[in-house]
Amino acid sequence: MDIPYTVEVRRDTGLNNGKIGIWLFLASEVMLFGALFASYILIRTGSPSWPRGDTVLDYRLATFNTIVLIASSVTMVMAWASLMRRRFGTFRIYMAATVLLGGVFLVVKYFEYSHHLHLGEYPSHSNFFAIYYTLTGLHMLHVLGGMVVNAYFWGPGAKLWNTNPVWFTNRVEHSGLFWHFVDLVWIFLFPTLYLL
Amino acid sequence: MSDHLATTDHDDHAGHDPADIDRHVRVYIMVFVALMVLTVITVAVSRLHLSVPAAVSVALLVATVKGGLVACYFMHLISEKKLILAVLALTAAFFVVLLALPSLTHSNGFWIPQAEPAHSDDAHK
Amino acid sequence: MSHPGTVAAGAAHRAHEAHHEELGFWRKYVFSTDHKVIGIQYAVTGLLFLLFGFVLMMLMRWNLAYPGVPLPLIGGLFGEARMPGGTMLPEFYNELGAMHGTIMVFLGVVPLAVGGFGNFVLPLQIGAPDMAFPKINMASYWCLFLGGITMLGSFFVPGGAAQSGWTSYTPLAVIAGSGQTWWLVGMIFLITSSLLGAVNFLTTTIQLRAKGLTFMRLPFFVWAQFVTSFLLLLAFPPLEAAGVMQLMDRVAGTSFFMPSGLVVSGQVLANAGGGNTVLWQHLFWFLAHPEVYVLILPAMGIVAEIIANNTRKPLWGYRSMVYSIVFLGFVSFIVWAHHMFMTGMGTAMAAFFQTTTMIISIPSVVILTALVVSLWGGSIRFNTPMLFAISFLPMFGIGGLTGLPLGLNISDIPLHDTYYVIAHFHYVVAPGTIFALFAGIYYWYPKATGRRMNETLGKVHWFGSLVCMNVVFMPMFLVGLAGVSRRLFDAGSAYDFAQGTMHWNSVSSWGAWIMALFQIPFIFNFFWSIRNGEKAEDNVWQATTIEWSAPSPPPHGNFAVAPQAHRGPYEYSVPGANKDFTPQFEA
Amino acid sequence: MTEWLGLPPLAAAHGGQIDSLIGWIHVFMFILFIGWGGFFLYCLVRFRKSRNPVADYVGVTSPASKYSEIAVAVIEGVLLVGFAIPLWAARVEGMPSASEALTVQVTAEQFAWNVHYPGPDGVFGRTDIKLLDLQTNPLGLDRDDPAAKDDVTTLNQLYLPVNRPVIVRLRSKDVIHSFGVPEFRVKQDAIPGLTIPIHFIPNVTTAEMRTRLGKPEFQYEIACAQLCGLGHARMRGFVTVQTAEEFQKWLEEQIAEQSAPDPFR
Ligand code: HEA
Ligand code: HEA
Ligand code: CUA
Ligand SMILES: [Cu+2]
Repeated sequence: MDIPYTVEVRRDTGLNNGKIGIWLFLASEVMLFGALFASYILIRTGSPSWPRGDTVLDYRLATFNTIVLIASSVTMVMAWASLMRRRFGTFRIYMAATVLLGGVFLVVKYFEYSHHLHLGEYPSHSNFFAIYYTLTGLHMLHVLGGMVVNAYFWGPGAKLWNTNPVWFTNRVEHSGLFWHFVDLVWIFLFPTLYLL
Repeated sequence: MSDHLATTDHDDHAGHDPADIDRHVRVYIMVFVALMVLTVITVAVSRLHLSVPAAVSVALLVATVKGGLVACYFMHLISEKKLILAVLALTAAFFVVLLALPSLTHSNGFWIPQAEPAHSDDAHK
Repeated sequence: MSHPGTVAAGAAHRAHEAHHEELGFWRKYVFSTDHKVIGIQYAVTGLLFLLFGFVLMMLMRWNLAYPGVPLPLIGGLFGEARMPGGTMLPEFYNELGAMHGTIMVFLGVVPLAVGGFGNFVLPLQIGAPDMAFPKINMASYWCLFLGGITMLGSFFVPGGAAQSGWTSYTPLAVIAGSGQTWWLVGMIFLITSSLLGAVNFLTTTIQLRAKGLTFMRLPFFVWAQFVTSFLLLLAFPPLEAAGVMQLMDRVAGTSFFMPSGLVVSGQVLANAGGGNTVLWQHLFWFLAHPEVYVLILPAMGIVAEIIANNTRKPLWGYRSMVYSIVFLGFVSFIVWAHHMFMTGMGTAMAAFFQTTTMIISIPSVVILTALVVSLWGGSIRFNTPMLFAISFLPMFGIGGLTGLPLGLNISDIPLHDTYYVIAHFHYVVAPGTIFALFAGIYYWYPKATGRRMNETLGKVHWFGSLVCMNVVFMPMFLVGLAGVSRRLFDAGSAYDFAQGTMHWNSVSSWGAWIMALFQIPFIFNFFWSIRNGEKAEDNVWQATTIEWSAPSPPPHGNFAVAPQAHRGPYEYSVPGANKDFTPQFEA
Repeated sequence: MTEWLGLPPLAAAHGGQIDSLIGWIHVFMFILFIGWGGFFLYCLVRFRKSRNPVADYVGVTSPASKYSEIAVAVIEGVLLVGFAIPLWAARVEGMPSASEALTVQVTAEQFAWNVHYPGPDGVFGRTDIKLLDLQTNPLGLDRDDPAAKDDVTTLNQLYLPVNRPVIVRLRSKDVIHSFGVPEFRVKQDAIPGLTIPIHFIPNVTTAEMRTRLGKPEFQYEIACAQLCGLGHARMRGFVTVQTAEEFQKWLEEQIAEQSAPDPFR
């Protein structure tokens, strides 16, 4: 007996396994970042003074990164849509763009970090920087993880397209869900850390 | 229709015939534009240096709208199955609990609120 | 329908022989993706850690019974840094205590109850060929393994393992030695393992249920695992985040949990300050309260299965049990601060958390009542699984009831952080959960191996364990009521008010050591029966749930023909039927 | 009514309420346990296989169990709303006024209790981390501050007058400790970064408790209840409850002694 509903959907739930799995995983991610946001609130409200993000961080870089990440979300969803239209070539282009945009994000982040480290603004500098590095660092790891998965589907993983296109499309959809989630987290991180 | 992937039994995502996908793509582009506009708005508002409560409310409101757009359209939550929405509702409830209860408990403590640091006011700077 | 199992076996072999025979030893038994193999890996790992945790505790019990007296015979083995001249130092005691708690909870019970029983039994019970994501399942086990190795390894780092209690309260844990860093890294592995497992269990239960197996026809065990997985999924991530923050505080010098102006032994700490100590407690207990239900719910599930089977009648009040367990899972997320009543909680929040704590006791009462009432009208067989399962009921009763005075914060004032708390929760986890797990092992062993465990040895094991558990833990209530704090390496011998309780400590200790002797028949039985146990047919216990339709042991893929559920899970002694059980899987 | 539970002797005014709640809840627990346990044992005997070879598909039909569950819920509710919540409110909100009460500051550290009395002026002298010296000045009290002139500090010795409300302001220098005095039914974590006031009225002097218990050596002990490191088991302090006159005398002696110029300075 093979494991059912890896590709086809189950009648009563209307879903396949991967879809449920990825959403459950994202639910746990919500709680992970939730705990960090809760800590942020408690520490910030408990401290006598707290710097406004844009006085210590470069909000222009972050704005640029926001745009990059949102754009990568769009290319991601376009990659999936291309598969739905059975246009494998376009899929490859969009997927490559997604991974590259992720790369741009990381490069910008790299400059941002090294700038602060240069100024001696280590995590131990203040609670602001502590939470800044923790939140953005964790987020960055997620970007990296998403890029690895996407690169896999762009490269070796794409072989599945020839044997089971539906399954492949589902997988791309699920990795897309993760990617959008990472984007979504950034959408909240951006104002909390850089603007407020 | 054969050049389109229609997953068996797929009655969500409204079938995904070519016209559908094309319509989706148009929606994605619109969402993209909206997200860009909203990003510009948040940044612009933050330049106005509103008072903290106002700035926080605006920023979080805009972020919520942006997040909502991503979740609903890019992540297809708008047409997702009930089961997943239920899981997310549960998660959202506990997320709120996690955000709210520690702060509430903290503000309800019967300790002396502005505790002077035990020994010196500015031992560290 | 004669024997669906045999048919299943034949066909399964035909279908799968081809490519599964090729799997080498490593892929088949070590890096396996078969839920049954993984389940057994989990279970054995869990058992070994339980034993290890028990050994740690027996060492501690020496110093509690005879504070300051050198440990005879083996005392010299632990080195001068830990037991100079065989006398236990407080740092060693604290090390043992923190690791006993951590190992028992995260490396003993969770892997056995959730990883072991969940993996082995759940897919079989819902008629699935495997878990929904076999590779993730394997990854989950190996994360646990890494976490376990990290925890064990930490005993060998300079300064020894973590010493700040399983709760790892800050600032103590932040200024502690390097063992704490290992503890944090280990916890991150263990949490990741549980999260992967939880996603898998939930998806499997939702998606891979056999045809006809609606949610209200699920065995209670499956429900228990289902709710447990939700708890793991949503409660563990905050501790992961907190673990990362504590790690940052330790290695990167941040101050998430470190307030300003700390002075340790006259030295001002070089932290930035401004952190919030109580925040750690919130994040820890946000997990750790649901975690205690993670420890108990699978146990309740196992007990329910065994009671239904051995009373030969349906569980009484199945529906109300299901509603209760779901409700319990939900409420368990909003009671956590009852562990923090003494941190300076104001009236409003104290009232809130006391109220939720009282509310959450009600579903437990409903479930326990249903299980007890299920006995009425049965035709009760007292085999080993059943003996352990029924002992669970009053033992959990004692543990649960003594949770009530702790849950009201006025009565918690004198009891908080005393041995009363230790006694309370050991009654629920040791003669509670551990007994249920023993019951489950005796019950499903034939399914996993094709042979039964020896009944006589089993009964000896049961009797000795039941008596000893009470000898160990009952005196702790008295010690606690007298006001003696927990985590005292000398059992409080420095305090005058504790003098009247010192003799109870030796009673407890002797209970624990004698209990260890009574585990020998079990360990022997466990390994001996693999080859020499009495051969068991596929449905040894004449049970009704779907796992018993598979061959024992089930082949890869479990069933050749997808099984179907035709009725509820516990149709025993149906009036007019020709035998006293009407399995779910029989048309 | 709580001797049977083995609680320590009681020596604070509010303790009676706590004890009776503990007593009643245990009675409630015993009744439940005996009730359920009796039924349980009866079932095991009555419905064993040899006595009852054929099980009954339906089982219990009487609604008694439902009523008992409702009763449990109601009793828990009564204990909660009737006792626990109001008593807690009294504990944390009924802070006596500073004029009628004696205020003491207790600062925990690894592994000792530093007690600090404000003296007759009622004002705690300034403390500064820079003056802190482990041996001679563990609190870092600035003796040059006028308010500190009449301050009294002791190590591990808390002297209290009987029958007068006391406010103990708890703090900690390093890690979390917990201030517990079993006879007073008092326990409160001392958390670094926070100052937490608790209050109680000791109502039995040490001398009286000695005669009452027939133990001439008896002392009230402060027991640290929260794991705080290696010395957790040895973090023991003493409380001496005296009559108002004795206490006043003690305090004056201490002031005289401690405000004397320090020959080493
Ligand atoms: C499996 C684990 C488990 C379970 C199920 C519970 C169940 C409960 N616990 Fe417990 N608890 C722990 C594990 C558990 N606990 C641990 C590990 C700690 C300490 C952690 C630490 O500090 O290190 C702790 C500590 C703890 C505290 C903090 C104490 C302190 O530090 O001061 C509190 C306070 O509210 C509490 C309350 C409760 C309550 C109200 C329940 C309720 O859910 C109980 C409800 C159950 C009943 C009311 C029983 C009903 C049954 C019957 C009536 C049937 C009887 C049957 C027969 C006689 C046949 N627990
Ligand atoms: C699941 C959780 C669990 C379990 C099962 C136990 C089991 C036991 N515990 Fe523990 N305990 C904790 C969780 C647990 N404990 C925690 C969380 C703490 C608090 C730590 C802290 O302060 O931070 C604690 C603290 C604690 C203390 C207090 C220490 C202190 O405060 O100073 C004591 C004291 O006696 C104690 C004793 C025991 C004893 C005698 C057992 C016995 O019941 C053990 C019995 C064990 C078995 C019966 C195992 C049998 C296993 C086998 C036979 C395996 C066979 C193997 C194969 C077949 C391969 N424990
Ligand atoms: Cu101080 Cu324990
Ligand atoms: Cu709890």
